[in-house]
Parts: sequence; structure tokens; C-alpha cells
Amino acid sequence: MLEMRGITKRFPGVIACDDVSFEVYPGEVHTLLGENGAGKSTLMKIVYGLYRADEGEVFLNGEPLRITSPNQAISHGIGMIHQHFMLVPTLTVAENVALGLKSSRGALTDLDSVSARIVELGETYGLRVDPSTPVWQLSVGEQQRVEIIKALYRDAKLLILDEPTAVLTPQEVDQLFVTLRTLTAGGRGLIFISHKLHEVLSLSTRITVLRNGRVTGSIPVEGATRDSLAQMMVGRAVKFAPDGADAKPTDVALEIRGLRVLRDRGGEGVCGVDLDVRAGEIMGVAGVSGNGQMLLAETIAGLRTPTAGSIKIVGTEVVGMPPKGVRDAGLAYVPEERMKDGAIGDFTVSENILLIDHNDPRYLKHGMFDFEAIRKHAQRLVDEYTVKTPTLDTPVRNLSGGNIQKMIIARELSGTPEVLVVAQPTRGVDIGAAEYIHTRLIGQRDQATAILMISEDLDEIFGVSDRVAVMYEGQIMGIVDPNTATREQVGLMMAGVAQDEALSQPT
Amino acid sequence: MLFQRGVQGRRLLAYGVPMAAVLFALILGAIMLLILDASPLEGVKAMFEGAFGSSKALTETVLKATPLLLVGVGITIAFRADVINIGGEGQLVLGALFSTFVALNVPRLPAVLMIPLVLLAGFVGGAIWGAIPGVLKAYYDVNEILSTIMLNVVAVQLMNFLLRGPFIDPGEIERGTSIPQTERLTENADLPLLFGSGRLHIGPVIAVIAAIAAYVLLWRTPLGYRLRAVGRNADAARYAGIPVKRTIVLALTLSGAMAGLAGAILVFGSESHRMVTDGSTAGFTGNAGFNGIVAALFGGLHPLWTIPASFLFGGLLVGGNALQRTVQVPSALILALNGLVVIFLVSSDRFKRRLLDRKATGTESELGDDPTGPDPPDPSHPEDSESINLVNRGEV
Amino acid sequence: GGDDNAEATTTTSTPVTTETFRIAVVAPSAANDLAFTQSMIDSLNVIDGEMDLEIAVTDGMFVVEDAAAAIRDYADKGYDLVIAHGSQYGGSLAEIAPDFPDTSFAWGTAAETFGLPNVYSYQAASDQGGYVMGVLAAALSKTGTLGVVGPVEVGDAKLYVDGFAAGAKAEDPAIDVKIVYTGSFSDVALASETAQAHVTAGADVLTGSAQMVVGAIGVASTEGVAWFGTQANQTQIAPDVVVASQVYHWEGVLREIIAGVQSGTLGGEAYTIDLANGGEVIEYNPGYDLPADVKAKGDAAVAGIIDGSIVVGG
Amino acid sequence: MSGLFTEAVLVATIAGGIRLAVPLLFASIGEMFGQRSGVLNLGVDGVMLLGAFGGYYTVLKTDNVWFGLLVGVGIGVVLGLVTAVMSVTLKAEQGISGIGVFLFGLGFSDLLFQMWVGTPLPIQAFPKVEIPGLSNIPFLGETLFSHSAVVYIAFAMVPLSMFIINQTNFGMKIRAVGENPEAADSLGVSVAGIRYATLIIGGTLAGVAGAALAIDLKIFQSNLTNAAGFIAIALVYFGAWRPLGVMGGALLYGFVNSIVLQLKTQGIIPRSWSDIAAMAPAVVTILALVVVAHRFKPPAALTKPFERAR
Ligand SMILES: Nc1ncnc2c1ncn2[C@@H]1O[C@H](COP(=O)(O)OP(=O)(O)OP(=O)(O)O)[C@@H](O)[C@H]1O
Ligand SMILES: Nc1ncnc2c1ncn2[C@@H]1O[C@H](COP(=O)(O)OP(=O)(O)OP(=O)(O)O)[C@@H](O)[C@H]1O
Ligand SMILES: [Mg+2]
Ligand SMILES: [Mg+2]
Repeated sequence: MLEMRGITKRFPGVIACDDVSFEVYPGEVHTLLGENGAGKSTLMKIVYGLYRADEGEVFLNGEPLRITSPNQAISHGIGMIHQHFMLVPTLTVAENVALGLKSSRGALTDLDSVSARIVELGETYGLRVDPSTPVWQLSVGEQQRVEIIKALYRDAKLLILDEPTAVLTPQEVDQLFVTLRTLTAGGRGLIFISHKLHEVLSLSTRITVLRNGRVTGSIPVEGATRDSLAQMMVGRAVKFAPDGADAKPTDVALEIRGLRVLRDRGGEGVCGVDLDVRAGEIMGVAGVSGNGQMLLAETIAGLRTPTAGSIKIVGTEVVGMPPKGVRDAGLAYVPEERMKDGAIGDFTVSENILLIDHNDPRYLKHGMFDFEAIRKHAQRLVDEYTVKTPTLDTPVRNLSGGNIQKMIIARELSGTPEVLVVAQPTRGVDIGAAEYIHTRLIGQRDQATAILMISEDLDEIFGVSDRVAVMYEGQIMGIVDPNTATREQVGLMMAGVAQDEALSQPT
Repeated sequence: MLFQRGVQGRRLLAYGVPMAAVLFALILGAIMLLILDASPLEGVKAMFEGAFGSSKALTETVLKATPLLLVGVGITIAFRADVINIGGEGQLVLGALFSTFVALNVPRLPAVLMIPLVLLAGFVGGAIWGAIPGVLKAYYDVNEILSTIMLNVVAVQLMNFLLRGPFIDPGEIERGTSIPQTERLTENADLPLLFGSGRLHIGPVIAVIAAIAAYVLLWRTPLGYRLRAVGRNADAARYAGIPVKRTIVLALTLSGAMAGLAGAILVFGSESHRMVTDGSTAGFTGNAGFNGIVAALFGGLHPLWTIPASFLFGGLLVGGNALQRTVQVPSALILALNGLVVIFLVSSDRFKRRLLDRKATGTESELGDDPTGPDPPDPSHPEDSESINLVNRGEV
Repeated sequence: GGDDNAEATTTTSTPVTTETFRIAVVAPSAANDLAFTQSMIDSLNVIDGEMDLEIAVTDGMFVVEDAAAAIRDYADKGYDLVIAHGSQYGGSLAEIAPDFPDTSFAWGTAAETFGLPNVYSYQAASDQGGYVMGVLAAALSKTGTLGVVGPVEVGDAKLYVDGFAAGAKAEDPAIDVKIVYTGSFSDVALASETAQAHVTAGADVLTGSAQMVVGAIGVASTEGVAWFGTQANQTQIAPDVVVASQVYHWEGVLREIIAGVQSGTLGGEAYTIDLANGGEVIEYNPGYDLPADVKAKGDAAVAGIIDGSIVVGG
Repeated sequence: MSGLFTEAVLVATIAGGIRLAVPLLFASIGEMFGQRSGVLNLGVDGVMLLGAFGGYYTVLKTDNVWFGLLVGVGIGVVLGLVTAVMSVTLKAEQGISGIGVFLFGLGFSDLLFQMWVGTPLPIQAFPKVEIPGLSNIPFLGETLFSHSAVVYIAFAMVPLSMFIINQTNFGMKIRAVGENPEAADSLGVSVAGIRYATLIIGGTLAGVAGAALAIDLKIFQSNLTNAAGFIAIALVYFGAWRPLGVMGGALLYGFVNSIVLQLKTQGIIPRSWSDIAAMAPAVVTILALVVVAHRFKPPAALTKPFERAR
């Protein structure tokens, strides 16, 4: 139904898409695979009318198509679920869906009939969500359902999903896939983008791999394996389970006692957490999103004030300290939402690398910045972590998501932190980069840093952690050894089953 | 090489855009002159000569530009921290009142101490009047547009109260004329003249130094880095350990301080060497609190570019007054003309930026931004790129 | 009609018979403000009919520094007399005048010439007119309450208001004169509400000073209470309620100053217009039905001030 | 002291507060529309002044107050359009562009006045409309239901704008465009179109505010509004972008002014303190906001021009 021929798109300093050809048939799931910055999102934005291609043509059902705005894309039956949701947080679900549609009541809104249809669609496709809830109150998974409903409501025949699973819990992913299969069964075409190879293998009918803006291959899913795909993407073999010497934990570096934290929107999010992380170990924190892990991380970082409890970083009580004080006590922190918390989009790469130590005398001369030293430092980190950027002076907003993540990790690990809290370290990161980040985390552990790693990705939890704490409803359900516990057991604990009960389950 | 020349050409073109905008506004002004039965040619000539045609004219222009530059520099600092300061008028007045208070109370201090002291007092007065909306914004979520507008109202009344009462020239009471003004302030506080005579005092030099200092502060020091980081992404700044609230207060404080310094310069560099009110802020400030915002924008919200921008805008104001005198049109025309100039200037700004952007994207740098080089990267429109979505979405 | 006030805003020069005398005026508000600035422009226009003048006007110079620049520029351009028509300009003039020893300056309303040989000053004894208005108002009032709408308690406005209150008290010691200064020279709406508040408080005669009083006059006419004006004849704003206006005629002062300049005396003199020298005139609104006995009291007050039996102010 | 609490004074205080609130209410409801869609318009005062002159001049020439109001509307539409071209199409810096309109309006209204009118002549005022039945209620009738027609129009704008914003498709689009223009755009909502519409509404109401002010005062004068347009902008922040809040702000500002005037009239505030007392409305507004401000967030896209990436 969709065919793209010879698409080229240039940005200053990069060719995002280079002579890309690509097609989608009705009823198929065509996956786009590629490293961060390979040009996947750019290609899709061209289809959806957000960018205009410099060269090349697009055909829809054989007809040449000139789409210059999302509006036209919609009217041609193309829907897109963006990597970053396009929702109005202050509006309700029904309002978000109704936006831009003709109302049956003329100038007045017809939210009742829209709501009814939303419920109907929800039932057909397993996309349950309350139409009258304001979007800001929804979980990420629910927001994504709203996005899909929006497209279905407009009767999209071709649906583009740009990394829809990056922010979903495993359960939500399963649910999503059920929905997506229903859709393709109904004859709709799907373009799917993900960095998670097992998802790609389970959902796709065809896979096209991009590297540096060029197509390196387009293959049917039959016969494709994780290794072969990784090879096509990165150009070399990728190790999925990072190896490293066993941990040699020493003293407790991060000590949490009786921690209680309130949520922004009322209610307690962390309800009495005790946790010790020792220098030289990686403590994984598993849990379904929304169970207080982020509150925990932000509280450790001094971004939130707990209502009760104590947090000690190598013996220093940090509760009540401003974020700066906590950092000075030895904490480094990689936040979950990188563009919101971790980076300043308008600042250049080198400015962003300077973010946490712009006061460091190493980068100052007579109280003013020593640009030479800063540049050297930034260049070293960019090289070391292979951050793909045209120059050090490129605004970070022009980098792809994965590269921003790498830059943040590079920055946070550049000091020698006593304690590192890292949230979703490889979310949205390509497998090559993920491998590298994991290696670096283990390397840092071996330099006697205590690492608290929050992740919803069980592969990551099991692959990297030395111990795993499972969080449910603001509490630690238990701490297990990843070498002995199974995914199923951890999964049960994540669902609220007590540790002894979960561990006694047959494996 | 050829490419390089193309870029140069475009940059020239880019800086031509604001000039063209001013020209366009002036053409409209010329039409108004025609309607008023005055000769536009004579008008333009009067304007140009009145602003730049003689050393006296240049002096007037430079003096007029001085408060614009200081206020503009303050605006730049606030803007970089994502704060809009419409309180320049009030801050100018408070700076003037503070410095006047000092001059009235320790008139016998020698000039070497007196002059720095009154300037400092102006700085402090403006700083306080800026810090108030800063604290209100940072700690009480009171929008700074509201509070600065309201504080302008408060400042006028405070000025009227003080000049009518505690600060009034005792001679006014004696004679029963009750003009709301101070006595001629101590000569020890007169701003030294640059050439020993004439009207040109050290005020403009101070303003230029302040502009350079602001540039250094913003792009070469950790403090400026923090201001800009808070301005671009307060969440990330907080995460990185930057005290966001204090930085916001600081931005408005510095911004107000610049205006306050301008207020002191207006008093001690004035013809009358005293403070006098006509009951409104504008009578004292000449709208510099607003015009400074315009000058800052004309200067691309960059402290160094604000120097020539203030000079040109000051010339426009001085030239406008000269035009009024020479051609004898109502002074209201001049005000309307200023409005037109601003309208065309801001409207053309995007064209200029586009022209500059085309060469700058991808390689633009804020760090160590070269003042003699390209315009600063577009500060106000990060949404130029779709990636702002990332930031917005973060709040969902 | 675009040239209703052409003579006020454009240079007029009659054919040269003798040497043209060049006068420049710098004033804070508009030349046709029906108040302070207009009183000077009107007077100049009267004189313009009598002798060969060239008049340049820069009005709307509420920014003191801009006014100072204009004064300097006119002096520089060789005008024979530069009138700084705003009390707030004095400080600047004191610094400018010494730089132009051959130019004559006049400053008003003010009492001081700074001891400079080339500065004249002129002021209006507006308390005298105010006193007369106060007498008239008190005599006219049935409620025994008068309302005053003032801007900021300074200068000419304060002088007028104080005179008004004194006159009213002299006529009727029991009278209640409510004086409100709104805090603004330009807030017409607030002036209007102030007048309204006075009416509510029982005032049946109002007065006020400065350009924002047009708002108060509107209320007076709506509410049908009497109004006394000052600085210019305000009858045309509300022909039905304006009883009388104190009008400044600067012609006399101007004639003397011009004569002085022409004979080589560039300044040093301080003039006051008052009821006695005819510079202040109480202009009655012929359309207002003022009881004869009330008018007689006003005339008596004028006579008393002129012959010195009534002394206003200090 | 005795006179302060008489019924007449109380009635006058409330009625005065309402009158003072009217121009502010018109202008801030209009500004609210623009801000809800993400555009800060600092030119309100300039539009008000031109609307005031236009309204005044029309009534002067035609003796018809409704024509005057209509001309205020016309001027508002034109200037709203100009503002939209600047802020939406040309994406001028919003914190600044309005200042141009303000300066232009301040100068041009005065220029036209001097060219066409000269000395201020009185005009007709709005007729007083006593609401039948209601205006006879003791106390309330006099304070609330015995005003000129524009007063009712102004207050009718409040429920009307609530209805538009909350119940209509247009209102939903305004909210969406002000919060997340990219999202609205991705669904085919014309961000520019909505913003043009809200700015024209804003201009219209500012023009009406000015005309209503001039006609109510029966006069025009240079700088008639005395910066009321800026106060109106501030009140939008005060009212947290909600019609009821904005009305609360306008009334608060009007009432504090009116109360201070009454206190001055009664001699309770001594004359030497009159300037200090004149600070009251501004100070009270700030203090009131200190108490409530943290509860509300501005439209997320406020002051940010929207541009689709290319
Ligand atoms: N607006 C832009 N301006 C400049 N460069 C851009 C812009 N958008 C994308 N790029 C660049 O284009 C290239 C492709 O980016 P794109 O977002 O398409 O990558 P992607 O394959 O989606 O990566 P990811 O997996 O990290 O999402 C990157 O090098 C990126 O830096
Ligand atoms: N007031 C509320 N109304 C409705 N839903 C809410 C409310 N507060 C929280 N939620 C839901 O709870 C979820 C988690 O809330 P919150 O972000 O405070 O927890 P968290 O510990 O930070 O979660 P995460 O680990 O995903 O970051 C949200 O996604 C949201 O759906
Ligand atoms: Mg992408
Ligand atoms: Mg969360």
C-alpha cells in the first residue's frame, strides 16, 4: 500500500536518509531496525508530512503522494504513534480524540458520542481507557492506547509506530501486540520501530535494516535471528549477555532506611523502603512502572523530599540536602527522562557535558571557563562512548535519542562516583550502544562504585545485576539472586506476590 | 572559499533586514508627515542631523542610549534565564530613589567615594525592585509579568510620595511652590564629564562596561552558565544540582540592578542633577524601561549587540524629537513612529534569523560565542526544531 | 479639519517689517489640553497678532530630559526667548541658562530665577482664583459639602486647591471641603470615580485641577452638580454645569518679558499673574444661571483680594 | 468616620468598583483568549487607546454610542489582525512585539485626536439600563442592576467565554493549541488559524474596552487608559486563564481602587498618605496571587511561536 523510492533527507552536517526505498503491504508488519541515529524516525516523519524529503518519491496504493502536513497524511489514512506522544495533557481522552474532527453538534463539542465510540473501539481492539479522564492522569501505557485510538478513530489504514514499546511494561507490550495483530488481521498495514530484537522477531512479517541512513537489507522475518539482525545493524557481532568478572562487593555505600515519599498527585509512592547497596555491586531494581521506583531514585538524588526515613551515601546523611549537596556527597544520577531532566536540548554537546561540573576548577581559569580544557574533556567522552554527533558544538536536540543517552551516561560516569543511580539506562538505545553501556556499568562497578539500576527490562535486570530488588506499590517485595531466581519468580513478585511464595513456585 | 563568501553575503543581508524594517517604518512616518503638510525630506534630514549630525547631536544620542543599553542588558540577562522583565520602569525609579537618598544624606562625601556610592545605591535599589518579583516567581509561583507590571505602579506612587515629602527641596516648601523635586544634589555626585566640558559624562562608559561584563558573565562564567541552563531547561538544571529558584531570583535581581544603575545615571547625569517627577514614571524614565526591551531585541538579546542597537534606537528617539522641533509636527507623531519602528523591527526579526540560521544550524555554539562573529544562536525559538517535543512530552 | 490648531503647532511668521522676534516654547502636555499648556499657547497667539513673532512649539515633553534637550537646542538655534513652560523644567534650566548668556529664558510656573541674569520666571497666584472659586462654591452649595479632585499634591494644583479650601472656609466656616488627590495626573477614570465618590458623600459643587479632571467634569454634568474650572476656560466640556473658570492670561507677562529682552534685559525678574494685574481672570459661564447674590460674593472676594483686604495664602 | 458605613457610601463603593472593573474586564477576557491559545499580547493598551479614540470620535460625530462601540470593535479587529500577523505568521518575540503596538497606539491615538478634534469636547454617554424588577431590590438593585448597558455586556462576556472555551469545538481547539500545538497540528488543527481567531477576539475586546471607557467618561484625552491595558494583562495571570478568575481580578482591582477613594473622600486616609494609598490595588493584587498562584499552571505553549519542522 505504501511505497517509498529513493528518499534522501539531509540535515546540516548529516544525511539522515540516503536513497532509502521501502514498501508496506496491507496486513503486514514491516519493521524498521537500525542503530540510534540511523534515520528511522526521520523516514517516518517524511511519510507523515512532518518533514519534506530532499529527494525521492512516495506512492500510496500506486498513486504518487505529496504529503506536506500531518493533516493530509490523516486524510490519506495514515496514522502515526510518535516516539514522543502527541497528546494534550490538560484535555480528556475524549477531547484528545475529538480534536480536529467535525462535531455532530456543529459548533458544540460532541464528547458523549466520541466517548461512546472510544469505548466501542476499546472493546474491539482491547484498548481500554476511560474517555473522561484527563490525559495527564494516565500511565504511559494508557496514553499510548489513546494514541492508537486516535488513529483508529480516524480509520487509519497504515499505522506507524515509532518505538511504541520503549516505555511500556512487559505486560503492556504483550497487550499492545495482541491489539496490533488484531489490526493487521483486519488488513491494515503497520510500520514498527523498536530496538528490542525479540519484539521485532515476534511481531514483524518483514524487517528492513538501516545503517547511517542507508538500507543495509530488507528480509522476511522467517530465517532472521537476533544475531543476524544485530550483525546487519551494527556491522559486527553483538554480545547480548555482557560478561565480566563476578562482583566483589565491599562496604555499604548507599544505605536507605524507612524511606517514605509522597507522589506529586497525592498518596504515598514509596512506603517504607530499606535498602543497602554495597560498593562494587549492581543492585537491579525491577518493577512495573508506577510502583515508586522513580520516586525512590529522585529522592536519593535530592530532587524530592521524603516524609520520613534516611539515606546515607558513604555514611553522609543526604536527606534534606539540595541536589548539589547530594552530588558532592558522591552521587551520580542518570535520570529516566533524558530530555526533561538529563540534558538541555538547546545547549551544545560540550555544554551538556559540562552540566554537572561547570563549577569544577579543572575547567576554569581565573574564574572563567577554560574552553580548551572543556573541549578536550568533551572530545574524550564523545570518543570514548562513541556519541554520534557532527561536532561538539551541535545542539543536543539535534542528536538522536540513543546518542543523547550515551552522552548523559558518559557525563555521569566521568567523575568517579561513590554511588550511581541509573534509571532505564538503555531505554530507546540500540543494541550496540546498549551493550556498550552495560559494559561501562560493569566496569564502573569494578571500580568499586555502588550502582542502583532501575529498569523495566528484565533482560537488562538479569544480564547486569548482581542482586535484584523487586518493587511493588512502594515497597521492596524482596531481594533475589539473578543467578538462581527465574524471570517468572521475579515477575510474580513484581505483581505483588510475596517473595517466599514466589520463590516456592516451580521453575 | 566560494561557500564562505556566500555565507558572508547572507550575513550582510541578514543585518540589512532590520535596517530595511526601520526604513519601512520611516517611510510610513514620511507619509504621515505628508498628511500633516510637512516635507518628509526635510523631516528625514532633521531626524538624521538631530541624531548624528553634530557632536552635540551625537552626545544627545549617546546619552539617550545609555539607559536603553543598561535596561537592555538587564533584559538580556533575564531573558537568558527565561524570565520576562517588564518592570524596567519601576526598577529605574527605585535605582534613582536609592541613589538620591544617598546623595541627600551624605552630601559631603568626596567625589571619588560619592560617585561609586551613588551608582552602587542605584544598582542596589534596582536590584531590590527586581528581586521582589524574582522571589515571588521562584517561591510563590507569581508570574513575573504580573508582578513587574504591578510593581511599576507601586514605584510611581513611591516616587511621588518621597519627592513630595521626605525628599523635597526645602526651598519648594519655603516658596510655597511645592514642585515635587529634590534640591540640586551635591556636586560631588555629578558624573564626571568625559571631555571636561560638554554634556557627555561617564554614564555611557559604565553602560558599555556593564554590557561587556554581562557578556562575560553569561558565556564565560559558571554563574552565567547556570542562568542559561535554568532558562533553557529548569528541570535538567535542578537535576544537575543548580539551585533553580535562587538562580531565577538572581536573574531578576541582576536585571533590575542594571535598570537601577541606569536610574542613578539618569539622576546624576541629568541636566538638572536632581530628581523630579511629573507624577508618572515616564516623565523620569522617558519610557526607557520599555524602550530598553526593544533595544535588547534589536540587539538579538545579546549584551554586546545591544550596544550598537541602543545607539541606533537612541538616535531614533533623539532624531524624532529633533524632527518635531524642526518640522513642528505634534510630538505624538514621534511616539507613533517609534511604535511603528518597533513593530517592523520585531516582525522582521524572524527573517534575519532565518538568514543567519541557514548557515549556523548544526555548528552553532553558545559556549565561547564570539562577539565579533555570528549572531548568538537563536535563543527564543528552540521550537524551531521538532525535538522540543521531547521536552514537552516529558511533562505528560 | 486637519488645521484647527495649525497656529499652535506650526511655525507662523508674518511678513518681516521690523526684526522678527523668535520665541520657542517647551511644554509638558499637548498644546490644546484645555489646561496648563494651552493657556500659554493661547496667550502667545494673542501677542502674535500684535507684533512680529516667530513661535516654535515643542509640546508633550513630559520627559524632563527631553525637554531639557529641546530647551538647549532652541537656545542653540538662536531663539530670542525660550520658554520652559513647566515647573519640573527648572532644575534643568538652571544648568542650561548659564551656557547661553545671550539668550533669554522664561520659566514657569515658578517663583525663582536662580539669580541668573537671563532667566525670567512667571507664576500664577492660582490660590487667589482658587479662593474666589471657594467662596462661590460655598455660597452655591446647598449641602454644605464641596468636593475637590486633585492629581498629586504638588505645585500649581496644590496652590489652587489650598486657595479653594481657604475661600470656602472663609465664606462658610462650617463647610466640609473634601479633598482627594488621586495620585495621578493622567488617570481620567479614577478622577471620574473620585467625583462620583464626592457626589455620594453629599458634595453638590466640585472642582479640580490638572488634565485628568475632564473625567470629573463628565461626572459633574451627568450628576448635575456645579463645577469650577481652573487654568483654562472649561465651559465647553460641560456647558450646563461649569459655573466659572479661573483663566490664566500670560499676555501681560509675555509683553513685559519681550519688551525687556528687546531692551537688553534678558532676565532676573520674577512675575506673578494675579487678579490685580489682570493675568488671572474669573470667566463666568454665561449659560449658567448663577444666582446674583452668589456672584456678588465672588465679585466681593475678587475686589477684596485686589485691594488687599483679603490675603490669600502665606 | 460616621459617613463611612452608610448605605449610600456602600452602594457607591460597590457600583464604583464595578465601573472601574469594566474596561479591565473586557480587555482581560480578550487577552485571556490569546493566552489560552499560547500568545502573549502586550499591545492591549495601545489597542485600547485607539479603540477609545475611535469610539469617542464616532460618538462625537454621530451622537450614537452604539456606533462608537462598533468602531471600537472594528479597530480592535484590525489591530488584532496586525498582532496576529506579527506574533503568529512572522513569529515575532511576544514579550516585545506588543510594546510596538502599545507605543504606536499611545502616539497615534493622540495624534489623531490633535489633528481631528483638538480640545476635548464632551460626548454622549451610554444610557443607564435599569433591569426591570431587579433594579428595585433594595441595595442590590442600586449596586448591581442600575448600570450603563456596557456594564452588563462586560459581565455577560464571562459566562459567554466560559461557554466558548469549555463547551465548543473552537474552545477545545484553543485549549489544545495553547497546551500542545504540535499535538493539535498533528491532528490537522490549524494552529495559526486558531491563534489568529483568538487574537482577533482579543483585539476586538480591547477595542471595545477602550471605546467603552471613552464613552463612559464622555471624553478622550492623550493616554486616556493610563496603562489599564497592562493591568488587564496582569489580571489574566491573576485569574489563572479562567474567565471567573479574570473577573475576580478585575473586580478586586476595581474594588480596592474604589474603597481607597471612598476612604480618601471620608478623610480616613490622610492626604499626606494619598500616594501610598494609591499603591493598594497593585499590592493587594500581588498579595492575593501569592496565596493562590501555586495552584495554577499557565498554558504550556504560552509565548512560544509554533513552527512545524521542515
Ligand atoms: N531536526 C534535525 N536537525 C538536525 N539533525 C537531525 C534532526 N533530526 C534528526 N537529525 C539527525 O538525523 C539523524 C537521524 O535521526 P533519527 O531521529 O531519524 O534517528 P533514529 O533512527 O530515529 O534514531 P533513534 O533510534 O535514536 O530514535 C541523526 O543523526 C540525527 O542527529
Ligand atoms: N492523581 C492521580 N490520578 C490518576 N492517576 C494517577 C494519579 N497519580 C498517579 N497516577 C498514576 O500512577 C502512575 C505512577 O505515578 P508516579 O509517576 O507518581 O509513580 P512513579 O513511582 O514515579 O512511577 P514510575 O516508576 O513509572 O516513574 C502514573 O503513571 C499515573 O497513571
Ligand atoms: Mg527515532
Ligand atoms: Mg514516574
